[in-house]
Amino acid sequence: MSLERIKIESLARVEGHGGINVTFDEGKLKKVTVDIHEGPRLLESIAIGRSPSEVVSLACRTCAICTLSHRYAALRAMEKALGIEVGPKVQLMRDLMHCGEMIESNALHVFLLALPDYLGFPSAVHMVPDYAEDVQAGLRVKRFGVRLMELTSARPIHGENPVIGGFGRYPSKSELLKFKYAAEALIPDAERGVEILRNMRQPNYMEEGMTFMCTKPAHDRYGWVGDRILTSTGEEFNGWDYRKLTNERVVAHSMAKRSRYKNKPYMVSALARFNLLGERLEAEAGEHFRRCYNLSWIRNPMYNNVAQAIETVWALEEVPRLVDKIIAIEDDPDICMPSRDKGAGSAAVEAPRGTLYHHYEVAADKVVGADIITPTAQFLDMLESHIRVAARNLIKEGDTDDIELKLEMIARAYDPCISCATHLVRVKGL
Amino acid sequence: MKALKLKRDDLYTYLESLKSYGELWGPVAKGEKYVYARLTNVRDVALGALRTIIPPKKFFVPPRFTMFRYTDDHYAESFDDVKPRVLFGLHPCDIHGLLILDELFLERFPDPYYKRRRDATAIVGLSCIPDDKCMARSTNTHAVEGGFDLAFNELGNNYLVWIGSSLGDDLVRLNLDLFSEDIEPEDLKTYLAWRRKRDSRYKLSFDLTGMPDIMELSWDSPMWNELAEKCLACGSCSMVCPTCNCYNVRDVSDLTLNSGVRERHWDSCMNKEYALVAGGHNFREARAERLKLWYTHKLKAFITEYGKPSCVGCGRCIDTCPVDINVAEVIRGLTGQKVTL
Amino acid sequence: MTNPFLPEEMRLVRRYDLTSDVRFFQVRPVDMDRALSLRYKPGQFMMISLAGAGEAPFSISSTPSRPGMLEFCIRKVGRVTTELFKRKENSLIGVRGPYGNGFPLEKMIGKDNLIVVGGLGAAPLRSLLLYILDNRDKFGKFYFLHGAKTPEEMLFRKEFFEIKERDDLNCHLTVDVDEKGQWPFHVGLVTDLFSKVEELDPENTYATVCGPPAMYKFVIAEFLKLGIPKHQVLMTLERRMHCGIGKCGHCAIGPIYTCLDGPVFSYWDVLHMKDLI
Amino acid sequence: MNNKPKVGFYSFSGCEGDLLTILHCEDELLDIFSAVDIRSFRMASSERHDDENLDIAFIEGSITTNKHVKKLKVIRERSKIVVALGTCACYGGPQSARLGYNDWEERFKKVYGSAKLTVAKPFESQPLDEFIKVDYRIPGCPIDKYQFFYALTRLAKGMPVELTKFPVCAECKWNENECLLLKGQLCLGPITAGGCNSRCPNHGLPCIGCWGPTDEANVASEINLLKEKDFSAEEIINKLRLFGGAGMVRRFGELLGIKPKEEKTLSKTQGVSKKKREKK
Ligand SMILES: Cc1cc2nc3c(=O)[nH]c(=O)nc-3n(C[C@H](O)[C@H](O)[C@H](O)COP(=O)(O)OP(=O)(O)OC[C@H]3O[C@@H](n4cnc5c(N)ncnc54)[C@H](O)[C@@H]3O)c2cc1C
Ligand code: SF4
Ligand code: SF4
Ligand code: SF4
Repeated sequence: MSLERIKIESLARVEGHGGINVTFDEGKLKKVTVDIHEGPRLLESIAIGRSPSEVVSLACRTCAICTLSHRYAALRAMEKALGIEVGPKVQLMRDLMHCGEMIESNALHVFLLALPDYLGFPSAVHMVPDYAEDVQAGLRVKRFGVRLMELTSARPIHGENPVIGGFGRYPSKSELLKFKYAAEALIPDAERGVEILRNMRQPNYMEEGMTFMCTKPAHDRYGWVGDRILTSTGEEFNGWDYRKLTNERVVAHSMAKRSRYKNKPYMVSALARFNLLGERLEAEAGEHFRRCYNLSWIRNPMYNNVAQAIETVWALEEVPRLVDKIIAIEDDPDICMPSRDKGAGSAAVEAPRGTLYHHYEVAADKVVGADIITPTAQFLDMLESHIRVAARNLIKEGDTDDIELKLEMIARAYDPCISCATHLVRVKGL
Repeated sequence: MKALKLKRDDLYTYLESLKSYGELWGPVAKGEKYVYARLTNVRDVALGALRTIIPPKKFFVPPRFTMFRYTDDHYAESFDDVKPRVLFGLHPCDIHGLLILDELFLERFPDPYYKRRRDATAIVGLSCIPDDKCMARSTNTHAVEGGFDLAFNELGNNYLVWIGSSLGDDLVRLNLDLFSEDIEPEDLKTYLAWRRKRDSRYKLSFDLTGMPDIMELSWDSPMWNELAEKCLACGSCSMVCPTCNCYNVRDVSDLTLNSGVRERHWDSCMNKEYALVAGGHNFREARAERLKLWYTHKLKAFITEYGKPSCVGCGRCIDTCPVDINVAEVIRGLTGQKVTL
Repeated sequence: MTNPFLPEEMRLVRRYDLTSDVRFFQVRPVDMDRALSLRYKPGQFMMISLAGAGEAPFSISSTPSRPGMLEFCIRKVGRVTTELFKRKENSLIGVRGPYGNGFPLEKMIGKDNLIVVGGLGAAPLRSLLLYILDNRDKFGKFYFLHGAKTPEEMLFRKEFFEIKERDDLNCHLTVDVDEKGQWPFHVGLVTDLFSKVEELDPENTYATVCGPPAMYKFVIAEFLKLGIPKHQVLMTLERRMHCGIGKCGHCAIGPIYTCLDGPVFSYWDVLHMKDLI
Repeated sequence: MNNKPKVGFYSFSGCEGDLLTILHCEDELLDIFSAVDIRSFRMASSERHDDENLDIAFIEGSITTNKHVKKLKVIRERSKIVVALGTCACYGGPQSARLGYNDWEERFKKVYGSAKLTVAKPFESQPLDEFIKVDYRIPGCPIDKYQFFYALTRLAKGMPVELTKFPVCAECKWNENECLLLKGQLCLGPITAGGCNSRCPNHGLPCIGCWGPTDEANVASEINLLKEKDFSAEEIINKLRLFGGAGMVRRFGELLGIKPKEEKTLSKTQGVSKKKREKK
């Protein structure tokens, strides 16, 4: 069979609009591109001239799935710019809300978006007749994540409760305890995802070595927030040097910019986090990690699905620990006020799909510079590369049945977030 | 009516006893304001509370509630949240507000949703000292003769407790030992002094005589357009007014499509769609027309019908409207009277 | 206590189209005793309730002189009406009422009557028309003037054609435009028909009008020209209603509620109550 | 197969928060899928039927490229009812916050430089009704799931939908919040469409207007009021524009310092004729 062109107009079961385009020249693979046709929103340029708090509200609108990661990164960057140091309760509450998002996004991806691929269904709804219990388990975990986001941020998506300097309102002790007990009870459900994926044969036609990066937690436990960046090349950077790491550029087939490190594609993701920090995982999550980890994890992006499943277990185990600490601090702190009205700040947090950078410059209480670099923008080149390898291998072996699906699965394993990726731009002084 | 005395110090003990009748609710602080909230801890009650954000009407016509649950074409009445309650701490103006709602909801075609909630609720009044937004003296709603089961009145180190109904008598018997019947001449003096003090505190006062005629004559007054230009049509005034009672009804289907609820929720005549009918004709398109209707209801219609205004002088519209449109402003505009704010 | 908001089950016995968007509905309480004991007056209305769609007020088009049935004539405009149009014969619908004051029949008896109808105004006034015809001997002279936009849009065409043949009333029908040239009667505005009104004793006449809002002004002017006293000029009004029993507030006009104190008003009411029309 | 209404969900430029709000309805998701026949929901399923006719199309996101316009028009032609879902589809969303300032090309260049993009021809973000007729608008950033259910069940039964017409203040009162505007904060509650259950004021935070303006927004009075409270005109207008997008520009452009002249250029560059605009 001779192929002329493979074109996946619009990737399904991913957030945002992207496609895959593979072209051939006389039967030989010519070009592989991941096209991003989501329209540009130029959100950073909208930020210019607005107040820091408006920009935080704007920043989280970059993306609905990782809304709280964006909000978290924006808050941290803004607080650095404005000279605000928040207290421990605020910090713990933010970690709790971050857990909510990780649980929500990872469970959505693992159970509803990725599993149908492994089990051969077009969607999770189609899985119901045969895998009702698993779909239900996935929905329960995801529902918990959504509720936790709602509790901490005021609504499931774009909640406005986390503000610069603190929170509008703190949940009551009894609300928090309800979530603590619910999290404990849900661990077996989350483990179901790990079990199913562990027993699946991971396709390997795309394997290729990768460079990984992730945020180094401020403490020596597993975590998602810190001021330094780790790379699998053994280096460590300051978060504010993120531009050296990401080196963005524009390509013609994409409304999203692309990043490279030392002119090579790299990966950020749960897989990156596990490759770099996996040994730090405690309790059940740690057990699962050690059971599942193997050397393919550094070559095969499909293991990102497994990593996300295990990370969900970790986040559920983390919720009770956080709740106990939050409850121990009785008084709700007032919102911290800025100590200055100008400055610059960068911050990195791990979004479910990888490292996310926000950077702002503020002068006279107005934002004058803004830069957001999303995980998807960073790994698009790596993703494209894996698809190229896969297309080459599959064609070489004449294994071209369902080739679209096979390529799409790789893209999906990255859990890309395309609407995020289309507004990742530095803008200064408009 | 019978009057008893209760020591101030015994108030909390008595409030605790009231819980055996039903849920105890009373004013508690919310920021700088007050709201009626469940008193799980009786010491949460704000005894010096001024007006609550929403008047007690919320207990009898909740902002939103289910009238029926339906399945296919079968309707089942829903009185889910009707339960015995004691409302403690209603000021006289709010009790008058309820008496006005009673006229609307309990007279012709009694409304069972209102009636059941009203029947299940004991009203315990509490005297108050007005602030600069109270106008109850002008509306003659600063004191109560009825409309309560018990009414507490400040009396030095005691409360003077009026029993207003046989239910009130039962409530007293929940902890009879706390009450005493010996009211002494000294007490009357204290009571009268307290009344003088209260009456002297009304900063707002005006004359409502002939208000219907004045409204009629001012129908085309430019004042209405001036107010309309400022009015945000936000509806806050109607939400907080103890005698505003308009509502909408809508059916909300379950996703299964064959069952659902018929629910009722507060509406406001300040809402643009309020008088919109099929075919797109709107009887009160202009904000000025809607404002006129609001104030007609307060200062004209009810007087014509019942001989008293349906404004009870609680001051909530004064406290609430962001652009200072309120009953005092309107009266001032209509009559040229000096209404000091 | 009975719940006045609870709809009563009635069976939809007959329905057919009157025009492209107006349909005739005949309904009957499921309980036959109730059907026979149901009392109402021309000019009153009922709330029709369809679970999932909601409720809306509709004038009763039938006459109490023919008990056992209720008839409505309804234009499809929104939620309730759309749902109602889907209901088949023999299905059950919710109805409550009757509500409103209705026409002051006690005062109208023995008097001359003049009814003027435009468009959908036929819905409430058909009730009065049939009532007078069924009790013809109790009333004096009787004029019925009816205008529609086009022949196709005239409601109850067949019924009115038959009534026109009767010699115990003066019935005149008109249409604004007759494109096909097939209309056998007058073509022009309903006010043209006043030229056919003669020999009424104005002091002893009740004149009733119902139709689109724009029509009232002109028709009332004609009534006054005839010398009919203002308090004997009657009309039915429309307002938004969510309850029908003076609770929801939407139909309030000054101190009155259209649903309780109306929907029938006299021209005198209109004059002394601002905001009525 | 059945007579359930055929429904499609589509999305253009935005954060996909509206469709995600629907995916977040774990408890109701299966009911939704059985109440209507969902023919297209890319975010949830790879199954697609992109050429058949639909009863209802729910569309989120704003229109930002020529390809979008083409796709949007096809959806319109295929669908009996089109519902704009979310503030982006209704008013253009935050990415339309600078509509009428005519600086889009400059901003675009700052971001993408002079690189040639082949994927599509982009332009400044616009709401759906710049290009097609929209039957219903369900605003929100993101939408509220109960409003969506309400609209869905109504439409599934072939009935018209009326959404909340109250501004946020009314719901804010139901929730008995202390009024932040009265406490001197810049709250857009009085002129913002309700339906969110006054989420932000419930948390002690002022409304930022994410549901777009109410039909009757008295913007002039709100601006005057805020000026009295010592906010600058610039600050107020920035806030009003952030989510008000085209809704604000069209209805209150002059108040916000956007001259009608500029608005014409705006529609010319987007290829929308004046006539079409007036029809709406
Ligand atoms: C006393 C009386 C008698 C009547 N008699 C008849 C009669 O005999 N025949 C007849 O056909 N009609 C009659 N009507 C009119 C009828 O009640 C209305 O047309 C009614 O609205 C139809 O209900 P619906 O649910 O189908 O329309 P709705 O769904 O209520 O909508 C109709 C229109 O009303 C407006 N509207 C209503 N509710 C809202 C809302 N919540 N938000 C925004 N807009 C809204 C809109 O413009 C909408 O297009 C009568 C009305 C009254 C008051
Ligand atoms: S009068 Fe004031 S409170 Fe009432 S609607 Fe107008 S602005 Fe709102
Ligand atoms: S806080 Fe905002 S939304 Fe609430 S009443 Fe005040 S102005 Fe309205
Ligand atoms: S209160 Fe305002 S900003 Fe907050 S959710 Fe509602 S509409 Fe959006």
